[in-house]
Amino acid sequence: MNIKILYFARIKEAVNYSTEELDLPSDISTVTALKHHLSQRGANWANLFNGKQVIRAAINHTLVDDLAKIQAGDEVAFFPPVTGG
Amino acid sequence: MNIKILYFARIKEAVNYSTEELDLPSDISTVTALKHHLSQRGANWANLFNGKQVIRAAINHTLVDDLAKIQAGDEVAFFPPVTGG
Amino acid sequence: MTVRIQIEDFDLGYELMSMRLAGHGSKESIGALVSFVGQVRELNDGDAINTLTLEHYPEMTEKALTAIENEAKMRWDIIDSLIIHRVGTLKPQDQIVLVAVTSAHRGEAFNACEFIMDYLKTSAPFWKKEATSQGERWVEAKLADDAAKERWESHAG
Amino acid sequence: MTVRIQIEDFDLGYELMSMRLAGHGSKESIGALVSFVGQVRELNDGDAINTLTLEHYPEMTEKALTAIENEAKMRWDIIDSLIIHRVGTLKPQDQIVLVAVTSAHRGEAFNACEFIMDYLKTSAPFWKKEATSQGERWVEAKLADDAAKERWESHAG
Repeated sequence: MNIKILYFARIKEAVNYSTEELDLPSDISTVTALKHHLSQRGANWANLFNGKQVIRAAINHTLVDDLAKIQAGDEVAFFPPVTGG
Repeated sequence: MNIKILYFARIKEAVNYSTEELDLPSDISTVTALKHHLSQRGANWANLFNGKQVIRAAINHTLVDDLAKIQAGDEVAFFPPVTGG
Repeated sequence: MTVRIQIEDFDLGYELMSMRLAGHGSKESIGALVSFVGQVRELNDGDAINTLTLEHYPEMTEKALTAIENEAKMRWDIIDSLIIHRVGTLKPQDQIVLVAVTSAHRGEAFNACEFIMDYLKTSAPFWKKEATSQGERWVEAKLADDAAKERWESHAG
Repeated sequence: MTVRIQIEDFDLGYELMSMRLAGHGSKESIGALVSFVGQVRELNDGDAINTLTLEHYPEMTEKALTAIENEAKMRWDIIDSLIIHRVGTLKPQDQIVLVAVTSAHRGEAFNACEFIMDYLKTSAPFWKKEATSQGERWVEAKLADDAAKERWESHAG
Protein backbone atom coordinates (compact mmCIF):
# COMPACT_ATOMS: atom_id res chain seq x y z
CA MET A 1 0.00 0.00 0.00
CA ASN A 2 1.10 3.54 -0.70
CA ILE A 3 1.78 6.01 2.07
CA LYS A 4 3.46 9.36 2.34
CA ILE A 5 6.17 9.98 4.94
CA LEU A 6 7.32 13.37 6.24
CA TYR A 7 10.41 14.10 8.32
CA PHE A 8 11.01 17.15 10.48
CA ALA A 9 13.78 18.95 12.35
CA ARG A 10 16.88 16.91 13.20
CA ILE A 11 15.39 13.81 11.58
CA LYS A 12 14.87 15.65 8.31
CA GLU A 13 18.48 16.80 8.48
CA ALA A 14 19.72 13.27 9.22
CA VAL A 15 17.84 11.56 6.38
CA ASN A 16 18.47 14.59 4.21
CA TYR A 17 15.03 14.93 2.76
CA SER A 18 11.66 16.02 4.03
CA THR A 19 9.16 13.79 2.29
CA GLU A 20 8.83 10.56 0.35
CA GLU A 21 6.16 8.33 -1.15
CA LEU A 22 6.54 4.70 -0.14
CA ASP A 23 4.93 1.45 -1.31
CA LEU A 24 4.77 -0.42 1.97
CA PRO A 25 4.99 -4.26 2.15
CA SER A 26 1.62 -5.61 3.24
CA ASP A 27 2.91 -7.01 6.55
CA ILE A 28 3.82 -3.55 7.81
CA SER A 29 0.76 -2.10 9.46
CA THR A 30 1.89 -0.24 12.59
CA VAL A 31 4.21 2.65 13.39
CA THR A 32 6.54 0.25 15.18
CA ALA A 33 6.77 -1.95 12.10
CA LEU A 34 7.36 1.05 9.85
CA LYS A 35 10.15 2.30 12.11
CA HIS A 36 11.75 -1.13 11.98
CA HIS A 37 11.36 -1.22 8.20
CA LEU A 38 13.07 2.17 7.85
CA SER A 39 15.89 1.12 10.21
CA GLN A 40 16.89 -1.52 7.62
CA ARG A 41 17.92 1.12 5.11
CA GLY A 42 21.48 1.49 6.39
CA ALA A 43 23.55 2.74 9.29
CA ASN A 44 22.16 6.26 9.23
CA TRP A 45 18.58 5.01 9.29
CA ALA A 46 19.35 2.34 11.87
CA ASN A 47 20.72 5.03 14.20
CA LEU A 48 17.52 7.01 13.90
CA PHE A 49 14.93 4.26 14.05
CA ASN A 50 16.44 1.54 16.25
CA GLY A 51 14.37 2.72 19.20
CA LYS A 52 17.19 4.35 21.15
CA GLN A 53 16.16 7.87 20.16
CA VAL A 54 12.73 9.23 21.01
CA ILE A 55 10.98 9.73 17.67
CA ARG A 56 7.38 10.87 17.75
CA ALA A 57 4.89 10.01 15.04
CA ALA A 58 1.75 11.59 13.67
CA ILE A 59 -0.72 9.97 11.30
CA ASN A 60 -2.82 12.33 9.22
CA HIS A 61 -1.80 15.28 11.44
CA THR A 62 -2.66 13.65 14.77
CA LEU A 63 -0.05 12.54 17.31
CA VAL A 64 -0.12 8.76 17.74
CA ASP A 65 1.77 6.16 19.70
CA ASP A 66 3.84 3.40 18.13
CA LEU A 67 1.00 0.86 18.21
CA ALA A 68 -1.13 2.98 15.87
CA LYS A 69 -2.26 1.32 12.63
CA ILE A 70 -1.18 2.62 9.26
CA GLN A 71 -3.59 2.49 6.34
CA ALA A 72 -3.21 3.04 2.62
CA GLY A 73 -3.07 6.71 1.74
CA ASP A 74 -1.98 7.81 5.21
CA GLU A 75 0.39 10.68 5.78
CA VAL A 76 2.87 9.54 8.42
CA ALA A 77 5.22 12.08 10.01
CA PHE A 78 8.32 11.42 12.12
CA PHE A 79 9.87 14.07 14.32
CA PRO A 80 11.76 14.65 17.57
CA PRO A 81 9.92 15.74 20.73
CA VAL A 82 8.45 19.17 20.06
CA THR A 83 10.02 22.36 21.41
CA GLY A 84 7.68 25.23 20.52
CA GLY A 85 6.30 27.97 22.70
CA MET B 1 -3.21 57.47 75.43
CA ASN B 2 -3.92 59.20 72.17
CA ILE B 3 -4.57 57.28 68.98
CA LYS B 4 -5.93 58.08 65.55
CA ILE B 5 -8.74 56.01 64.05
CA LEU B 6 -9.62 55.79 60.34
CA TYR B 7 -12.79 54.29 58.86
CA PHE B 8 -13.23 53.10 55.28
CA ALA B 9 -15.93 52.07 52.82
CA ARG B 10 -19.28 51.02 54.32
CA ILE B 11 -18.00 51.61 57.85
CA LYS B 12 -17.03 55.17 57.01
CA GLU B 13 -20.52 55.69 55.58
CA ALA B 14 -22.17 54.18 58.66
CA VAL B 15 -20.26 56.24 61.23
CA ASN B 16 -20.41 59.21 58.88
CA TYR B 17 -16.85 60.33 59.20
CA SER B 18 -13.49 59.04 58.09
CA THR B 19 -11.10 59.88 60.89
CA GLU B 20 -10.96 60.85 64.54
CA GLU B 21 -8.43 61.41 67.29
CA LEU B 22 -9.26 59.53 70.48
CA ASP B 23 -7.90 59.64 74.03
CA LEU B 24 -8.20 56.00 74.95
CA PRO B 25 -8.82 54.83 78.56
CA SER B 26 -5.71 53.08 79.81
CA ASP B 27 -7.39 49.68 80.21
CA ILE B 28 -8.02 49.46 76.43
CA SER B 29 -4.95 47.94 74.85
CA THR B 30 -6.13 45.55 72.11
CA VAL B 31 -8.19 45.78 68.92
CA THR B 32 -10.91 43.67 70.57
CA ALA B 33 -11.11 46.07 73.50
CA LEU B 34 -11.21 49.08 71.19
CA LYS B 35 -14.04 47.54 69.16
CA HIS B 36 -15.98 46.92 72.37
CA HIS B 37 -15.29 50.48 73.51
CA LEU B 38 -16.63 51.89 70.22
CA SER B 39 -19.70 49.64 70.35
CA GLN B 40 -20.79 51.51 73.53
CA ARG B 41 -21.34 54.74 71.59
CA GLY B 42 -24.94 53.97 70.60
CA ALA B 43 -27.09 51.71 68.45
CA ASN B 44 -25.33 52.54 65.21
CA TRP B 45 -21.90 51.79 66.66
CA ALA B 46 -23.15 48.70 68.46
CA ASN B 47 -24.39 47.31 65.15
CA LEU B 48 -20.98 47.80 63.57
CA PHE B 49 -18.72 46.69 66.39
CA ASN B 50 -20.68 44.01 68.26
CA GLY B 51 -18.71 41.29 66.48
CA LYS B 52 -21.48 40.11 64.15
CA GLN B 53 -20.02 41.88 61.15
CA VAL B 54 -16.56 41.08 59.87
CA ILE B 55 -14.51 44.23 60.44
CA ARG B 56 -10.84 44.10 59.62
CA ALA B 57 -8.25 46.22 61.37
CA ALA B 58 -4.86 47.62 60.47
CA ILE B 59 -2.40 49.22 62.87
CA ASN B 60 0.11 51.61 61.34
CA HIS B 61 -0.78 50.35 57.83
CA THR B 62 -0.35 46.65 58.53
CA LEU B 63 -3.25 44.20 58.72
CA VAL B 64 -3.61 42.80 62.23
CA ASP B 65 -5.90 40.40 64.03
CA ASP B 66 -8.11 41.41 66.96
CA LEU B 67 -5.58 40.37 69.59
CA ALA B 68 -3.07 42.94 68.35
CA LYS B 69 -1.85 45.48 70.93
CA ILE B 70 -2.53 49.18 70.52
CA GLN B 71 0.06 51.70 71.63
CA ALA B 72 0.05 55.46 72.09
CA GLY B 73 0.36 57.27 68.77
CA ASP B 74 -0.90 54.34 66.69
CA GLU B 75 -3.01 54.80 63.60
CA VAL B 76 -5.79 52.22 63.80
CA ALA B 77 -7.98 51.62 60.72
CA PHE B 78 -11.29 49.74 60.56
CA PHE B 79 -12.71 48.49 57.28
CA PRO B 80 -14.78 45.71 55.70
CA PRO B 81 -13.07 42.79 53.91
CA VAL B 82 -11.21 44.20 50.92
CA THR B 83 -12.57 43.91 47.37
CA GLY B 84 -9.91 45.27 45.02
CA GLY B 85 -8.43 43.74 41.88
CA MET C 1 9.36 45.42 41.48
CA THR C 2 7.09 48.38 40.85
CA VAL C 3 3.76 49.46 42.34
CA ARG C 4 1.64 52.28 40.96
CA ILE C 5 -1.71 53.49 42.32
CA GLN C 6 -3.34 55.93 39.94
CA ILE C 7 -6.61 57.46 38.82
CA GLU C 8 -5.71 57.58 35.12
CA ASP C 9 -5.81 54.61 32.74
CA PHE C 10 -2.65 52.77 31.67
CA ASP C 11 -1.39 51.71 28.24
CA LEU C 12 -1.34 47.92 28.47
CA GLY C 13 0.77 47.38 25.35
CA TYR C 14 3.38 49.91 26.44
CA GLU C 15 3.63 48.53 29.99
CA LEU C 16 4.05 44.96 28.80
CA MET C 17 6.58 45.85 26.13
CA SER C 18 8.61 47.75 28.73
CA MET C 19 8.59 44.72 31.05
CA ARG C 20 9.47 42.34 28.24
CA LEU C 21 12.43 44.36 26.94
CA ALA C 22 13.78 45.41 30.34
CA GLY C 23 16.92 43.72 31.55
CA HIS C 24 18.46 43.69 28.08
CA GLY C 25 22.02 42.49 28.44
CA SER C 26 21.60 41.38 32.04
CA LYS C 27 22.59 37.99 33.40
CA GLU C 28 19.06 36.66 33.69
CA SER C 29 17.39 36.45 30.31
CA ILE C 30 13.64 37.06 30.10
CA GLY C 31 11.85 34.22 28.31
CA ALA C 32 8.34 34.55 29.75
CA LEU C 33 5.91 37.36 30.53
CA VAL C 34 2.64 36.53 32.28
CA SER C 35 0.08 39.25 32.85
CA PHE C 36 -3.35 39.68 34.34
CA VAL C 37 -5.73 42.52 33.54
CA GLY C 38 -8.89 42.99 35.58
CA GLN C 39 -11.59 45.11 34.03
CA VAL C 40 -15.02 46.41 35.04
CA ARG C 41 -17.67 43.89 33.99
CA GLU C 42 -20.69 45.23 32.13
CA LEU C 43 -22.91 42.96 34.23
CA ASN C 44 -22.35 41.89 37.82
CA ASP C 45 -24.67 39.60 39.78
CA GLY C 46 -27.20 40.06 37.00
CA ASP C 47 -27.37 43.86 37.04
CA ALA C 48 -26.01 46.33 34.51
CA ILE C 49 -23.12 48.32 35.97
CA ASN C 50 -23.14 52.06 35.35
CA THR C 51 -19.98 52.90 37.27
CA LEU C 52 -17.58 51.24 39.67
CA THR C 53 -15.85 53.41 42.27
CA LEU C 54 -12.68 52.25 43.99
CA GLU C 55 -11.79 53.63 47.40
CA HIS C 56 -8.47 52.81 49.05
CA TYR C 57 -6.31 53.57 52.10
CA PRO C 58 -3.53 55.59 50.51
CA GLU C 59 -0.93 55.33 53.28
CA MET C 60 -1.32 51.56 53.40
CA THR C 61 -1.92 50.51 49.79
CA GLU C 62 1.54 50.77 48.33
CA LYS C 63 3.08 49.15 51.40
CA ALA C 64 0.66 46.22 51.19
CA LEU C 65 1.28 45.68 47.47
CA THR C 66 5.05 45.94 47.84
CA ALA C 67 4.93 43.30 50.60
CA ILE C 68 3.02 40.98 48.24
CA GLU C 69 5.58 41.51 45.46
CA ASN C 70 8.43 40.82 47.88
CA GLU C 71 6.79 37.59 49.01
CA ALA C 72 6.35 36.48 45.37
CA LYS C 73 10.00 37.29 44.65
CA MET C 74 11.06 35.15 47.62
CA ARG C 75 8.91 32.21 46.55
CA TRP C 76 9.72 32.08 42.84
CA ASP C 77 12.65 32.76 40.59
CA ILE C 78 11.18 35.78 38.83
CA ILE C 79 13.00 38.65 37.18
CA ASP C 80 10.59 41.54 37.72
CA SER C 81 7.01 42.36 38.62
CA LEU C 82 4.66 45.28 38.09
CA ILE C 83 1.36 46.13 39.78
CA ILE C 84 -0.78 49.02 38.54
CA HIS C 85 -4.07 49.53 40.34
CA ARG C 86 -6.53 52.28 39.54
CA VAL C 87 -8.75 54.14 42.02
CA GLY C 88 -11.66 56.51 41.52
CA THR C 89 -14.72 56.07 39.34
CA LEU C 90 -14.55 53.71 36.36
CA LYS C 91 -16.94 52.61 33.60
CA PRO C 92 -17.70 49.14 32.26
CA GLN C 93 -14.77 47.66 30.30
CA ASP C 94 -12.32 50.08 31.93
CA GLN C 95 -9.10 48.48 33.12
CA ILE C 96 -8.87 48.23 36.92
CA VAL C 97 -5.62 46.42 37.58
CA LEU C 98 -2.56 45.06 35.81
CA VAL C 99 -0.19 42.51 37.30
CA ALA C 100 2.75 41.51 35.11
CA VAL C 101 5.64 39.18 35.92
CA THR C 102 8.74 38.27 33.91
CA SER C 103 10.96 35.22 34.37
CA ALA C 104 13.31 32.99 32.43
CA HIS C 105 10.79 30.13 32.25
CA ARG C 106 7.02 30.23 32.25
CA GLY C 107 6.10 28.24 35.36
CA GLU C 108 7.62 30.79 37.74
CA ALA C 109 5.87 33.74 36.10
CA PHE C 110 2.46 31.99 36.04
CA ASN C 111 2.68 31.09 39.71
CA ALA C 112 3.94 34.49 40.84
CA CYS C 113 1.32 36.39 38.82
CA GLU C 114 -1.58 34.35 40.17
CA PHE C 115 -0.15 34.51 43.70
CA ILE C 116 0.07 38.31 43.54
CA MET C 117 -3.54 38.56 42.34
CA ASP C 118 -4.83 36.18 45.01
CA TYR C 119 -3.10 38.15 47.75
CA LEU C 120 -4.05 41.51 46.29
CA LYS C 121 -7.70 40.41 46.34
CA THR C 122 -7.57 39.55 50.03
CA SER C 123 -4.90 41.79 51.58
CA ALA C 124 -4.68 45.11 49.74
CA PRO C 125 -6.93 47.90 51.07
CA PHE C 126 -9.27 48.56 48.16
CA TRP C 127 -13.07 48.64 48.26
CA LYS C 128 -15.44 48.65 45.32
CA LYS C 129 -18.82 50.32 45.14
CA GLU C 130 -21.07 49.67 42.15
CA ALA C 131 -23.67 52.02 40.78
CA THR C 132 -26.17 49.74 39.04
CA SER C 133 -29.62 50.01 37.54
CA GLN C 134 -30.80 48.92 41.03
CA GLY C 135 -28.93 51.67 42.89
CA GLU C 136 -25.57 51.83 44.66
CA ARG C 137 -24.06 48.93 46.57
CA TRP C 138 -20.73 47.94 48.07
CA VAL C 139 -19.25 44.86 46.44
CA GLU C 140 -19.13 41.97 48.91
CA ALA C 141 -15.90 40.08 49.52
CA LYS C 142 -16.02 36.55 48.12
CA LEU C 143 -15.28 33.37 50.04
CA ALA C 144 -13.76 32.08 46.80
CA ASP C 145 -11.05 34.74 47.12
CA ASP C 146 -10.14 33.59 50.61
CA ALA C 147 -9.98 30.02 49.33
CA ALA C 148 -7.76 31.10 46.43
CA LYS C 149 -5.34 32.72 48.86
CA GLU C 150 -5.33 29.75 51.21
CA ARG C 151 -4.13 27.45 48.43
CA TRP C 152 -0.75 29.20 48.57
CA GLU C 153 -0.41 28.73 52.29
CA SER C 154 -0.04 24.98 51.92
CA HIS C 155 2.47 25.34 49.07
CA ALA C 156 6.16 25.42 49.64
CA GLY C 157 6.40 27.50 46.45
CA MET D 1 -11.13 30.64 19.83
CA THR D 2 -8.52 31.79 17.35
CA VAL D 3 -5.22 30.32 16.17
CA ARG D 4 -2.71 32.16 14.01
CA ILE D 5 0.62 30.85 12.74
CA GLN D 6 2.69 33.60 11.18
CA ILE D 7 6.17 34.74 10.28
CA GLU D 8 5.58 38.41 11.08
CA ASP D 9 5.55 39.90 14.57
CA PHE D 10 2.30 40.76 16.39
CA ASP D 11 1.22 43.89 18.23
CA LEU D 12 0.76 42.69 21.80
CA GLY D 13 -1.15 45.76 22.99
CA TYR D 14 -3.57 45.63 20.08
CA GLU D 15 -4.22 41.90 20.42
CA LEU D 16 -4.92 42.15 24.14
CA MET D 17 -7.13 45.21 23.80
CA SER D 18 -9.15 43.40 21.12
CA MET D 19 -9.61 40.38 23.40
CA ARG D 20 -10.52 42.56 26.37
CA LEU D 21 -13.14 44.64 24.56
CA ALA D 22 -14.63 41.79 22.53
CA GLY D 23 -18.00 40.51 23.59
CA HIS D 24 -19.28 43.99 24.41
CA GLY D 25 -22.98 43.70 25.18
CA SER D 26 -22.93 39.90 25.31
CA LYS D 27 -24.38 37.83 28.15
CA GLU D 28 -21.04 36.82 29.61
CA SER D 29 -19.12 39.83 30.84
CA ILE D 30 -15.33 39.81 30.61
CA GLY D 31 -13.71 40.61 33.96
CA ALA D 32 -10.31 38.93 33.52
CA LEU D 33 -7.67 38.69 30.82
CA VAL D 34 -4.64 36.46 31.39
CA SER D 35 -1.87 36.37 28.83
CA PHE D 36 1.46 34.69 28.28
CA VAL D 37 4.18 35.96 25.96
CA GLY D 38 7.19 33.81 25.20
CA GLN D 39 10.23 35.55 23.80
CA VAL D 40 13.68 34.57 22.55
CA ARG D 41 16.12 34.64 25.46
CA GLU D 42 19.41 36.47 24.93
CA LEU D 43 21.22 33.64 26.70
CA ASN D 44 20.25 29.96 26.71
CA ASP D 45 22.16 27.25 28.55
CA GLY D 46 24.97 29.74 29.05
CA ASP D 47 25.51 30.72 25.41
CA ALA D 48 24.59 33.95 23.65
CA ILE D 49 21.84 33.38 21.10
CA ASN D 50 22.28 34.96 17.68
CA THR D 51 19.09 33.65 16.10
CA LEU D 52 16.35 31.17 16.86
CA THR D 53 14.65 29.42 13.93
CA LEU D 54 11.25 27.80 14.33
CA GLU D 55 10.24 24.99 12.01
CA HIS D 56 6.74 23.53 12.09
CA TYR D 57 4.44 21.03 10.36
CA PRO D 58 2.02 23.37 8.63
CA GLU D 59 -0.81 20.92 7.93
CA MET D 60 -0.82 19.76 11.55
CA THR D 61 -0.04 22.88 13.58
CA GLU D 62 -3.34 24.70 13.46
CA LYS D 63 -5.26 21.49 14.04
CA ALA D 64 -3.16 20.67 17.13
CA LEU D 65 -3.54 24.15 18.60
CA THR D 66 -7.28 24.25 17.95
CA ALA D 67 -7.64 20.91 19.75
CA ILE D 68 -5.83 22.35 22.76
CA GLU D 69 -8.09 25.42 22.80
CA ASN D 70 -11.17 23.21 22.60
CA GLU D 71 -9.98 21.12 25.51
CA ALA D 72 -9.37 24.27 27.60
CA LYS D 73 -12.84 25.54 26.73
CA MET D 74 -14.36 22.24 27.90
CA ARG D 75 -12.46 22.26 31.19
CA TRP D 76 -12.95 25.89 32.26
CA ASP D 77 -15.61 28.53 31.97
CA ILE D 78 -13.69 30.84 29.68
CA ILE D 79 -15.09 33.37 27.23
CA ASP D 80 -12.45 33.38 24.49
CA SER D 81 -8.88 32.34 23.75
CA LEU D 82 -6.21 33.37 21.27
CA ILE D 83 -2.98 31.65 20.25
CA ILE D 84 -0.46 33.39 17.99
CA HIS D 85 2.72 31.44 17.25
CA ARG D 86 5.50 32.68 15.04
CA VAL D 87 7.70 30.57 12.75
CA GLY D 88 10.87 31.37 10.84
CA THR D 89 14.03 33.05 12.09
CA LEU D 90 13.85 35.29 15.15
CA LYS D 91 16.32 37.41 17.13
CA PRO D 92 16.83 37.70 20.89
CA GLN D 93 13.92 39.48 22.61
CA ASP D 94 11.62 38.82 19.65
CA GLN D 95 8.17 37.60 20.62
CA ILE D 96 7.60 33.89 19.81
CA VAL D 97 4.15 33.12 21.10
CA LEU D 98 1.11 34.77 22.66
CA VAL D 99 -1.62 32.91 24.52
CA ALA D 100 -4.47 35.07 25.85
CA VAL D 101 -7.63 33.96 27.64
CA THR D 102 -10.64 35.97 28.81
CA SER D 103 -13.19 34.95 31.42
CA ALA D 104 -15.62 36.47 33.92
CA HIS D 105 -13.40 35.63 36.92
CA ARG D 106 -9.64 35.27 37.12
CA GLY D 107 -9.18 31.66 38.25
CA GLU D 108 -10.60 30.21 35.04
CA ALA D 109 -8.43 32.38 32.79
CA PHE D 110 -5.24 31.63 34.75
CA ASN D 111 -5.84 27.89 34.59
CA ALA D 112 -6.82 27.84 30.93
CA CYS D 113 -3.87 30.00 29.85
CA GLU D 114 -1.31 27.88 31.67
CA PHE D 115 -2.98 24.68 30.44
CA ILE D 116 -2.80 25.86 26.83
CA MET D 117 0.90 26.70 27.19
CA ASP D 118 1.73 23.38 28.85
CA TYR D 119 0.00 21.43 26.08
CA LEU D 120 1.41 23.62 23.33
CA LYS D 121 4.91 22.91 24.66
CA THR D 122 4.41 19.15 24.46
CA SER D 123 1.87 18.54 21.68
CA ALA D 124 2.14 21.21 18.99
CA PRO D 125 4.56 20.44 16.12
CA PHE D 126 7.18 23.18 16.47
CA TRP D 127 10.94 22.71 16.66
CA LYS D 128 13.53 25.28 17.65
CA LYS D 129 17.07 25.55 16.35
CA GLU D 130 19.46 28.00 17.96
CA ALA D 131 22.39 29.68 16.28
CA THR D 132 24.78 30.49 19.14
CA SER D 133 28.32 31.64 19.56
CA GLN D 134 29.12 27.88 19.76
CA GLY D 135 27.41 27.03 16.45
CA GLU D 136 23.95 25.73 15.56
CA ARG D 137 22.01 23.29 17.70
CA TRP D 138 18.49 21.94 17.99
CA VAL D 139 16.83 22.82 21.28
CA GLU D 140 16.21 19.70 23.35
CA ALA D 141 12.76 18.95 24.73
CA LYS D 142 12.61 19.35 28.52
CA LEU D 143 11.40 16.75 30.98
CA ALA D 144 10.02 19.68 32.99
CA ASP D 145 7.59 20.34 30.14
CA ASP D 146 6.29 16.77 30.22
CA ALA D 147 5.86 17.09 33.98
CA ALA D 148 4.00 20.38 33.56
CA LYS D 149 1.58 18.73 31.15
CA GLU D 150 1.06 15.70 33.36
CA ARG D 151 -0.15 17.86 36.24
CA TRP D 152 -3.33 18.55 34.26
CA GLU D 153 -4.00 14.90 33.67
CA SER D 154 -4.73 14.30 37.35
CA HIS D 155 -6.94 17.39 37.59
CA ALA D 156 -10.67 17.24 37.14
CA GLY D 157 -10.41 20.86 35.91
